[in-house]
Amino acid sequence: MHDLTFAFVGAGGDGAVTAGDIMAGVCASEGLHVIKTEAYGPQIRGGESSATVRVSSKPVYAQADAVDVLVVFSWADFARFQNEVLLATDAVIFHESADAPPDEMSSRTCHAVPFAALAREAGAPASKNVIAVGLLTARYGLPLELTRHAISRRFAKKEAAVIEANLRAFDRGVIQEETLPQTGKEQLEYTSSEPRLLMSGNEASAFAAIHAGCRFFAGYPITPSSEILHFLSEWLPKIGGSSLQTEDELAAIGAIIGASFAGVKSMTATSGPGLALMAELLGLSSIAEVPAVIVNVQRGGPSTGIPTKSEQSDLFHAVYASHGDTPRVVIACSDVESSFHATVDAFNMAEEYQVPVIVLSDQSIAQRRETINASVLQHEVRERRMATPDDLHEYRRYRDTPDGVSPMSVPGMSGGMYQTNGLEHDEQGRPNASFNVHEAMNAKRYRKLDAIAERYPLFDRFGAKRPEVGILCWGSSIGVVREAIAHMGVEDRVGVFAPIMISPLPTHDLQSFIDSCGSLLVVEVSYAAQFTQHLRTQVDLPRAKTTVHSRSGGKTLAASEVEAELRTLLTNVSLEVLA
Amino acid sequence: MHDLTFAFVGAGGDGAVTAGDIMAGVCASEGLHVIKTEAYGPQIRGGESSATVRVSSKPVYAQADAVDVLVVFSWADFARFQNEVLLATDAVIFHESADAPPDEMSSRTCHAVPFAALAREAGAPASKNVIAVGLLTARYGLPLELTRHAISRRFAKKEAAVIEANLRAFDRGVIQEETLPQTGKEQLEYTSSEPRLLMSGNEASAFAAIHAGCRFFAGYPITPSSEILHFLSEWLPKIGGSSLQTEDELAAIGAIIGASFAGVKSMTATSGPGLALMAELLGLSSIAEVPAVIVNVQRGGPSTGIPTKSEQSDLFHAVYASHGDTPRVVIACSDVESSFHATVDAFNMAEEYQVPVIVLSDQSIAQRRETINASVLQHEVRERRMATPDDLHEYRRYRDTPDGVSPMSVPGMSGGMYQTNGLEHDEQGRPNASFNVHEAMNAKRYRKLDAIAERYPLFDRFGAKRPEVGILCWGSSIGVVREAIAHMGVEDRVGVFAPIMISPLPTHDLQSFIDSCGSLLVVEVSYAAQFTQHLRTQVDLPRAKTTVHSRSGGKTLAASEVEAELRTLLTNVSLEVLA
Amino acid sequence: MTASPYSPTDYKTDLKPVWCPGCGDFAVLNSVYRALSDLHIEPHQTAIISGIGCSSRLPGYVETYGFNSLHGRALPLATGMKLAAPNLTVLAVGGDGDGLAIGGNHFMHAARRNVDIAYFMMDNEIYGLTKGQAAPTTPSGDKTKSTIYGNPEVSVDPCALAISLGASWVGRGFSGDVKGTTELMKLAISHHGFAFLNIISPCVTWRGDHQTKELRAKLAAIPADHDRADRTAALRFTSEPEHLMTTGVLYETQRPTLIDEMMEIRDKAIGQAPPPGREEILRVFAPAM
Amino acid sequence: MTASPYSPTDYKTDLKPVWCPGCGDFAVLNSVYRALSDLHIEPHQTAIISGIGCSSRLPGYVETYGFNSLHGRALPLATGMKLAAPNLTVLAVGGDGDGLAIGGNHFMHAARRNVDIAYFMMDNEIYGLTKGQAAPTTPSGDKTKSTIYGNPEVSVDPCALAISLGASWVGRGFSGDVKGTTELMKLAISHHGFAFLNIISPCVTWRGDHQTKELRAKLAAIPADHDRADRTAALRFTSEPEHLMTTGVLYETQRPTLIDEMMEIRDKAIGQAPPPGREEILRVFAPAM
Ligand SMILES: Cc1ncc(C[n+]2csc(CCOP(=O)(O)OP(=O)(O)O)c2C)c(N)n1
Ligand SMILES: Cc1ncc(C[n+]2csc(CCOP(=O)(O)OP(=O)(O)O)c2C)c(N)n1
Ligand code: SF4
Ligand code: SF4
Ligand SMILES: [Mg+2]
Ligand SMILES: [Mg+2]
Repeated sequence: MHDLTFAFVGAGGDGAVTAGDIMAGVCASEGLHVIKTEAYGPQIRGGESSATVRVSSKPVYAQADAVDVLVVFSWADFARFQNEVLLATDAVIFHESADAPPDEMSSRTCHAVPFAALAREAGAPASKNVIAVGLLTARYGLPLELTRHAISRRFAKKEAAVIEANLRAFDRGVIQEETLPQTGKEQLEYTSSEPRLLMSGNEASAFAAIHAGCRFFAGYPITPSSEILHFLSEWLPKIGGSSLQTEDELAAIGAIIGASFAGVKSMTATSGPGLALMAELLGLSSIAEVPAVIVNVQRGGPSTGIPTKSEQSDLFHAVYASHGDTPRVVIACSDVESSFHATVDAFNMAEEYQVPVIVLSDQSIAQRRETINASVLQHEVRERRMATPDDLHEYRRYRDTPDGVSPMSVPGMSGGMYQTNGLEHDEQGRPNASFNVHEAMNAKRYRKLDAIAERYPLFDRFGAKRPEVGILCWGSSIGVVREAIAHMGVEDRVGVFAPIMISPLPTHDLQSFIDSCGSLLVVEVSYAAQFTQHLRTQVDLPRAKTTVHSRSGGKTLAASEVEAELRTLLTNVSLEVLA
Repeated sequence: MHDLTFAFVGAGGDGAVTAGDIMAGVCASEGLHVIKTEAYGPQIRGGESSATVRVSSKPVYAQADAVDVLVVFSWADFARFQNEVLLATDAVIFHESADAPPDEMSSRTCHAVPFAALAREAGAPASKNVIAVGLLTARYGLPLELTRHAISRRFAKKEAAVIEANLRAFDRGVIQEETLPQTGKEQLEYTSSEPRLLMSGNEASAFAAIHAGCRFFAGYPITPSSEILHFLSEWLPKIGGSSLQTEDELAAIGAIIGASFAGVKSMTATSGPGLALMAELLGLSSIAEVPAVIVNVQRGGPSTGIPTKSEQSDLFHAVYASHGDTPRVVIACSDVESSFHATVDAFNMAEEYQVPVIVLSDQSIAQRRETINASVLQHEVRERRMATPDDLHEYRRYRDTPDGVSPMSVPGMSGGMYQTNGLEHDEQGRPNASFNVHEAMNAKRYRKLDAIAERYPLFDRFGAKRPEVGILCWGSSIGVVREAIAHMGVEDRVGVFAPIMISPLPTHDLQSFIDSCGSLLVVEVSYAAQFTQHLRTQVDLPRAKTTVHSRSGGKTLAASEVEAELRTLLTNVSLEVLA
Repeated sequence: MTASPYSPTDYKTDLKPVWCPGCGDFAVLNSVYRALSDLHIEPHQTAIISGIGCSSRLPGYVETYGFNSLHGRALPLATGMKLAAPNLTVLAVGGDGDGLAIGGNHFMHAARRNVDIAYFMMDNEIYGLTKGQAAPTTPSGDKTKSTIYGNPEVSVDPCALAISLGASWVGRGFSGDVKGTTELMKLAISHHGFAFLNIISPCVTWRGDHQTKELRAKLAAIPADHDRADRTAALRFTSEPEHLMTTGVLYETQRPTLIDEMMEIRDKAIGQAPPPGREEILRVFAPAM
Repeated sequence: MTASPYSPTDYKTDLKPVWCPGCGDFAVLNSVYRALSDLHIEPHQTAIISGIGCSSRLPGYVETYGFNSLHGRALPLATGMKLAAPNLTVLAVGGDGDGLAIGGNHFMHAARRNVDIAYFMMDNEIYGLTKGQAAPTTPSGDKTKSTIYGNPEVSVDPCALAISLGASWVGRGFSGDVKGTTELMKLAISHHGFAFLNIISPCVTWRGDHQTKELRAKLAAIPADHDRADRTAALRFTSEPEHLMTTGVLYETQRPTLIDEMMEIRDKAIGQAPPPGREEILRVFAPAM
């Protein structure tokens, strides 16, 4: 086996999530590719939980549709994760022997393991999960010593006795494995290599901010974006920056506009409800041309919706919210690595073009942990176009220029003083209500988007050159689509175009891709098909040859959903060919 | 002459606006059709001002492009209104003789009138404007007695001496008229009929709310919508309702959601910046399915923009704002009368379908005063679908129904208790994070929009049946387009389709109109062409045969702009025909 | 006291609380059940509105009309509800972050307007639902997820704030003391005007059990001889360090409520005259002739 | 006092104020020019941030860095600016509606955090720019465009509120008294922490000339022997009817400011150690082995 997905499911206190952490850590330091996700029940804490760890010797782009190896501490809890934990047909199950499998499991390979009893024996009654880790480590050929070490590190803060007990539990699990029937194909085949980092999308965005030179962060906690606030409030003070937890999201974006006006690269992070509250100040950043970066981690909507689950339904608000004609940039993240690059690009665009930039991430990539190599966390950093002494001579803050960007002065620059506002204004920034100035300034502000579209026509394009079926998708759906195509082995018949720039869209490349495809499939996780509708505003998407796979969030997009659509479309194509 | 536009321009204290009021009132009570607008300089108060009064014996749909009769108390101030007060080529000008006309007026018919001196003579030095009214009343054949009466009414609150002086001033103006050269074509030809009411769009919306049964209003002042707050805070208490000026717009929409939840028809009114702040609570109204009516009077944007001038650029925010998939209805007003009907329809839809409804008006129609007959201010009023005793038996607040509407209980109904929220929820309203429920509830909520689109496929359609050129426009642009077509006399070659329902759009009729047109012209007042882009999400608008006339607000859309586009398009058509 | 037509359990919904085992909010919920029962409150004549947070889940567990609205927005909704249906018993509940951070402005204006509702703030000195960031009530210096170097800000005493903002009834309770809290809730609900009850309700998950112990230590009942009408004295019991956890009724006064004002305005508007009809209203638009 | 490098007129921009003839804000603007000049303030080291309103137009008329932002949002912008550039002199200005209605929550938290800025509230007891609706400061009973039956709400005293919310310097001035207001502005700007100055600035257009007269009548300078450190005494000068228009410095205290806290946090975070490089930060993500 080159690609295995483990899952642990249990009640609060069973330590399912810890087990997942340990396995993920071990595999990452073996140089394997790992994607780890967690799921919780409605209870705020201490309720049922599950951890899913995909491990592979080759790069992986999404969590797997199904689980190959399942550890169940309690079947009742397993039942609560029907949408999160789906079993592969040949899945192997290790369950608490005290808890007999339900009938629907009768056809499956179930190994009863007395996790509780063994843990008690080992003198670590709370460590059923460590027993399980030992068992799986042995059975799937993961390095025993390394894992033992990981366990002692894990409990390092506890007293020696606790560590001892857990190591005994681990060894007990290893021994237990031998007592279980072999099926032969258990070993995970890989050659260990350089350890990889384990990072979440939120952490990648936060690290990207530091990389890009962000030295001020203001934010208000909100799931699933709070990790960005946590990370930056720890690290910014260490590098001469600062972070402020504001009273609400209005204050958060207000504070970064103020800080950015003062010349410091600034960012805020939020999720849908917070982004909704920022609509008016987004417009201020746009008209006053003050750089601002807003990371928005999408969750299930509308309204409070489903805070802990993923959806791609903040696109409309990100692209179209705020009254008036309000230019802004929207860029998407599709996985952990791209969360880093998109965030640095966001700063580059915001600073160079003096526009607000919204980075759209979503819960599924923001909170999953993925392996990544430090070496890929590199990206060019660009700076604000500051006013030169020449510019400052009879300085006009909003001087109309070919690309719409006016050199900017910041407090502290003598001779750079200007008074700005959210009113329509002339080149000096003076309030002006005449049509001519308004039209000229709208043109100036929108011209910056043309320049950005030129410089940043960002998109992912892979698969067939002249696709029988062309897939259009964005964000976290891209990885799933990639997995689906690979799984079906139709790289030569199916092509994918996924804009990274959501607004302005890479219209030209997008249209030629569309025109080059036999038929089209749009894949997105939004009931209202926001991505599809947005595309239509900019390109012609022939309704006759387009299929739209759009549905609500609340469960992860599965490769199988895409495969099903592709099978139909590809057979239709074949049929046409025959006809 | 059947159609004349008068304008008065002066400094603060010259009484230009009062003169306009008096003339508009007299003409309205003569049963003429009147549209009156005002414009002010940047100064908060006491600065230059202008009043424009269009008077016609036939219905009029917009203010005229140009002024036929101009009264200038000060040329300096006139210069400040270049965008607002455009002169017809054959315009007749009456100016303060103490203030000589600038050179560019040399070619025009200018009558010097010693307004100031005459006013002093009459013993009413502050009443230059009344002199002017007397002069115009005499010259253009308006009823002298009626106007005298109007003037005494106007100053009724002042002491007798003041009234006397102003009547003297009026008579002095009448006499002065005889001293001025005649040109023959001055008389306004009309036969007087029933007096008409004079109403602004804001007043029409406020009155509509009362008509529709609204008994609670909450709002925060903002130009150009505050008149709605003023009117309802005066009248609601008289009819057993109440009005609350809140601390901000978040509280305003929050309060109406609360009041509506309690069973009372409720409304708020605002302009762009306030609508921007309401984005999050809009989503709450949508997911909790609590009826809410939000009147948004558009002004120049983005951000604070140009608060006193009109634009059609809040469409994006109204239709697409708020995170997640958030169904809402957006309906447009195109003039004063339609402000009444759209607002009543908004209540009908909000109440029957339990959705938030945004009424999009704009400054140009909300603040202009138009003549209207009381008889047209009638509109069917529909009620909320309340829970019946049957429904209350094992009541499910969000029962899934064919049209998506679930009978609603309100506090006070015993057995109707339910606990709702902004989280995704099941039929009972219980928080639920599962995909199946989320998908079903999204479908239920969006199904209501299908039902609404069925029941309210509202649009204006006029002009040619099979148009050589088809015009697509909305809101305040409709009247201007109508005037342009009439002025060119091309009703048989040009057809117009103007959706009143902006979202959901009357897609079917819209598409067949588009398909039936030789070429298409979109007319809108938005730099980013928001209406055009929005149309593209729902219908196919062939780029090849479509011309988009979209520009910033800040000056009123002129019929001449539309006529210029039409001339080009119609000749192209003719050429094609020849070719 | 005559027997109530409703027992506390009659107010229970069949929804299981999502709260962590040991959360102080369970006890608050019990006090709500008892207070409603003791006051013979008609479930269908009652509405409970909350914002967002662990504590704001409470309305889902009470069989009255309920609305778990948006973060910080409970009070605007409650105000609109009360104005629309003055006979309704309207309760607002929520967390310290909900009411003092994002909802602070509504708190200020609801208190000033003396809206006739009771507002229970479940104060755990932390953001619970979002997993442990500092709230305006978090003591200075405390380490939280968002203040790992210690909370730099001075913490707010919700009662001091409420008194300053003009609340006409202000009290403090401790969730652990169900009986005492119940009595305070009954007084708050019965008060004519804006009644603010700060309920110390420990968060075992993000503040740890030690919080409960520490709080208990600080708790002290307000002296029997305290004059509730004395604003300055009341403020002393909220501002001086040793009094920070004084429970009981701290302040009480009577002044016109928002509903009183609404009635007075209607009276000024038409008094006993019949409401104007369509024609009368339209007359406003007839050109003044 | 050494001669200032800048005369008051050096701070004038060439933009003509939009204010009505006779508006109190003209005098406030003059006081700003004088205060900046007297304090030798470097124009390019200064930023003035406002919200929206007649009064909020002020930054456009002062030759420093200026930002006429959004209604109610001056303080968040000012806070971010100060944190980003601690050496900047940051002033926030605006109206009573801007700061107390829509901006109330930011006022509360900026005061609590003791942000190192001076905040001048130009208080005309009305919404001027929107043509005369009631503000939180409008006296009860007054008829305005939005309260034609008389304002039902009790009005807020901005100074009382500021003291309650934790402002470390609170004063009140009258725009008509340019000299006095200038001195108060100088003290406010020089204060280390959040300094709130309420400036009574009549609106001749929507409150009429009578307002100015009435206000003048109520004005009284605070007694010389008033102890600024005495919070209770200060509150008395803002709460008791006869003192509602007491001008002067009402309250002053010293406590750590937001910038002090920021510096302390940086110190706790690394002290004198060199800032961490990329590798050190990335080490956080290395699997714990
Ligand atoms: C507009 C918005 N911002 C942020 C959040 C995230 N959020 C949910 S609850 C909460 C604070 C919870 O603290 P508190 O109000 O004290 O309630 P508790 O959970 O402690 O009972 C936050 C920040 C949200 N739901 N909406
Ligand atoms: C979000 C938003 N809501 C409402 C308005 C309209 N508005 C502009 S200024 C203002 C209040 C003005 O009063 P104040 O702040 O006291 O300033 P003043 O004009 O009296 O100096 C309002 C409500 C706005 N610009 N933005
Ligand atoms: S997190 Fe804290 S407040 Fe929330 S339920 Fe758990 S214990 Fe209660
Ligand atoms: S309206 Fe009032 S506050 Fe505004 S400028 Fe005029 S006088 Fe000053
Ligand atoms: Mg809390
Ligand atoms: Mg004011």
